[in-house]
Amino acid sequence: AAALAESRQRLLELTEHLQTSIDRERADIAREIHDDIGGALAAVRLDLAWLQRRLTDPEALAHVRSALTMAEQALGASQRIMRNLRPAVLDQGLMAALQWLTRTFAERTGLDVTLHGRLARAALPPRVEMAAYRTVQEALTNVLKHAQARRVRVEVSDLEDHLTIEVADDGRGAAPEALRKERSFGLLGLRERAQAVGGWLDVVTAPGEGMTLILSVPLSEAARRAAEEDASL
Amino acid sequence: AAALAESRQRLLELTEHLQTSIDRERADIAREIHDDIGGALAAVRLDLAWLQRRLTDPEALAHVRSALTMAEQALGASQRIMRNLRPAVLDQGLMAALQWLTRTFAERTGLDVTLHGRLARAALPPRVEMAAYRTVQEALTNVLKHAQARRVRVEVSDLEDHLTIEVADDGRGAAPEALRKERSFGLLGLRERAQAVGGWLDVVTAPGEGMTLILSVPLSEAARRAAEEDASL
Amino acid sequence: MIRVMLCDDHAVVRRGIRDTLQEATDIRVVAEAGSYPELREALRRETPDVLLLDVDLPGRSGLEILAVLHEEASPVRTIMVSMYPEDQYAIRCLKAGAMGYLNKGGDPQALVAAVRAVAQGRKYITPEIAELL
Ligand SMILES: Nc1ncnc2c1ncn2[C@@H]1O[C@H](COP(=O)(O)OP(=O)(O)OP(=O)(O)O)[C@@H](O)[C@H]1O
Ligand SMILES: Nc1ncnc2c1ncn2[C@@H]1O[C@H](COP(=O)(O)OP(=O)(O)OP(=O)(O)O)[C@@H](O)[C@H]1O
Ligand SMILES: [K+]
Ligand SMILES: [Mg+2]
Ligand SMILES: [Mg+2]
Ligand SMILES: [Mg+2]
Repeated sequence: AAALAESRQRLLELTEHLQTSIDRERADIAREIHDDIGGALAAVRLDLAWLQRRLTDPEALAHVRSALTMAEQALGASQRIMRNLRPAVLDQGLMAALQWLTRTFAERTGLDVTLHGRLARAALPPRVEMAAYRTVQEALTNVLKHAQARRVRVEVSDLEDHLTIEVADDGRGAAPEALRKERSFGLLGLRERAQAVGGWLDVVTAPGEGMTLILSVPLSEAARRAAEEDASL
Repeated sequence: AAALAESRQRLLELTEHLQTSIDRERADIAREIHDDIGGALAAVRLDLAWLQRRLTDPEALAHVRSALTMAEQALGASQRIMRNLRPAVLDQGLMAALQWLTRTFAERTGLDVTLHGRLARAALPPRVEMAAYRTVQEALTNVLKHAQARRVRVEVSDLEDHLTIEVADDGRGAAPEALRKERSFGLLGLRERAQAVGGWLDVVTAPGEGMTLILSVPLSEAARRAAEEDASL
Repeated sequence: MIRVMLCDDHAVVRRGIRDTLQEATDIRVVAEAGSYPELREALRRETPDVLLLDVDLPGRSGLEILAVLHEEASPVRTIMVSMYPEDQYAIRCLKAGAMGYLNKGGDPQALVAAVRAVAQGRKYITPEIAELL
């Protein structure tokens, strides 16, 4: 059993490592695209715009226009890829990122998604912000895939030294067995992510009762220690 | 203990899932860059080259030249990012990919790297190819980081219904404790990857004796079943 | 006059290549295709001297098409064109019977030089590929 526990512990670390390296790799690729492709494309576009104003020969102008269209298409594609890679909005803080996430999700799906609450602190640790963002993202994906819901309510707070994020839908809910499906990794991944930042995830649901995910992360050292003691009881 | 074993099993599945999704995500991004950025950039470049031949106004030509330089830089960056994301060369089969990997590694590092053996089968399952490719990649990275070796020998075979890949260096080797370092995930990740395709990884090393990694993967259904029975003894 | 056929799924790239080649007085682009079926159709109508063939096409890939043409003993001489740099695909393409390999990130004037060399029955080997060989 000791060997089993150790093996489990090593796997837990590996999972955390993989999750962090996915995030880091995404951020790296996004930065490379931004700096090396985006920057160069912006310059190309400016030169082409200059040429478009200057030239008069219709044939030359046609080539400038076509190059301009393609440069814009490449720029659009790089922005899209970057956006998918790393919520650049996270640079503006968690709240802005969640506003963007819920708004675009609502537009895309037609669901009624509302965001409530506020963050009193100026900034949270980046890993905590990432965990919170990914939790809401997976929760919304699950609502779309499984819930047949009409409304989703996202609530955020950082009072009492804890970050709390609730995502509640009014859909069909799920039985306990459904949450532990063989090939389902969304909730499991979120649990590991929460643990990796010293927090935890609660799932409240029953058939016909909708589903609520609650992510809690202690923010101060004191709160963190208290949480750890609770967990070891 | 049963709960622990189950928890370990779930984590194992999560690890596998994460590793596969990293690979898939990398391949997806590479494809997007290829299709949506690369093609557009190639078109921009052709139009700019046309303008360069056609125009005579020196000021306009200066803008064309500057745009051309930037377009080339963006193209170079996209190719570099694609290459790091996923070796397109894997499309041509494992052996071609390993040739490319060992050759470019030797060029970059000045180490004497040789590739031996051959694959008798036409094609291997894509997941097995990816596991083999990543094993050689991590082994070479480790040689560079830790081994102080001069030579690396990579040997490939798929005889007797098993894919075997050996990577052996003549460097300083390592003590058993070194292989189980706290924050080291390379070998651990390779073990999980090997398990995920029904195979296993052996590490043979001692201080001063170099290091050899051996990946073995049963290829036929029969070989796979026999390996599983051995493992459960 | 060298008769050239283009096969690339990206229409704007195709147009760029055509414009580049059309400027050479000894070259004429006689047909274009965006996929394998379109290429088949074009080859029924025209017998080009040189085919510029994209490696990445939807459906059947450029390499597969190359193999089919080779098997049919088609007289057309093929130059492969790709987004990927030389080190990943060039040797493979040459071994499979292509007369040349061009990286879309390379110098556009190489298109003209390659078409001329291949039309005369010579392989077109860039310095990057020569180094690999
Ligand atoms: N909002 C929801 N409403 C109803 N059922 C849900 C909801 N979210 C999750 N479930 C149920 O819980 C299961 C587990 O969810 P989880 O996110 O772990 O996996 P998944 O969404 O099935 O797959 P994955 O996230 O790995 O792509 C789902 O398959 C579904 O049955
Ligand atoms: N070829 C080698 N020669 C000598 N020592 C090695 C070699 N490969 C690995 N090691 C030792 O084994 C340890 C574990 O290797 P592993 O690949 O798991 O982790 P890492 O390379 O330290 O970190 P990571 O791969 O996570 O970036 C290394 O830290 C090193 O001490
Ligand atoms: K012409
Ligand atoms: Mg899910
Ligand atoms: Mg390592
Ligand atoms: Mg193409």
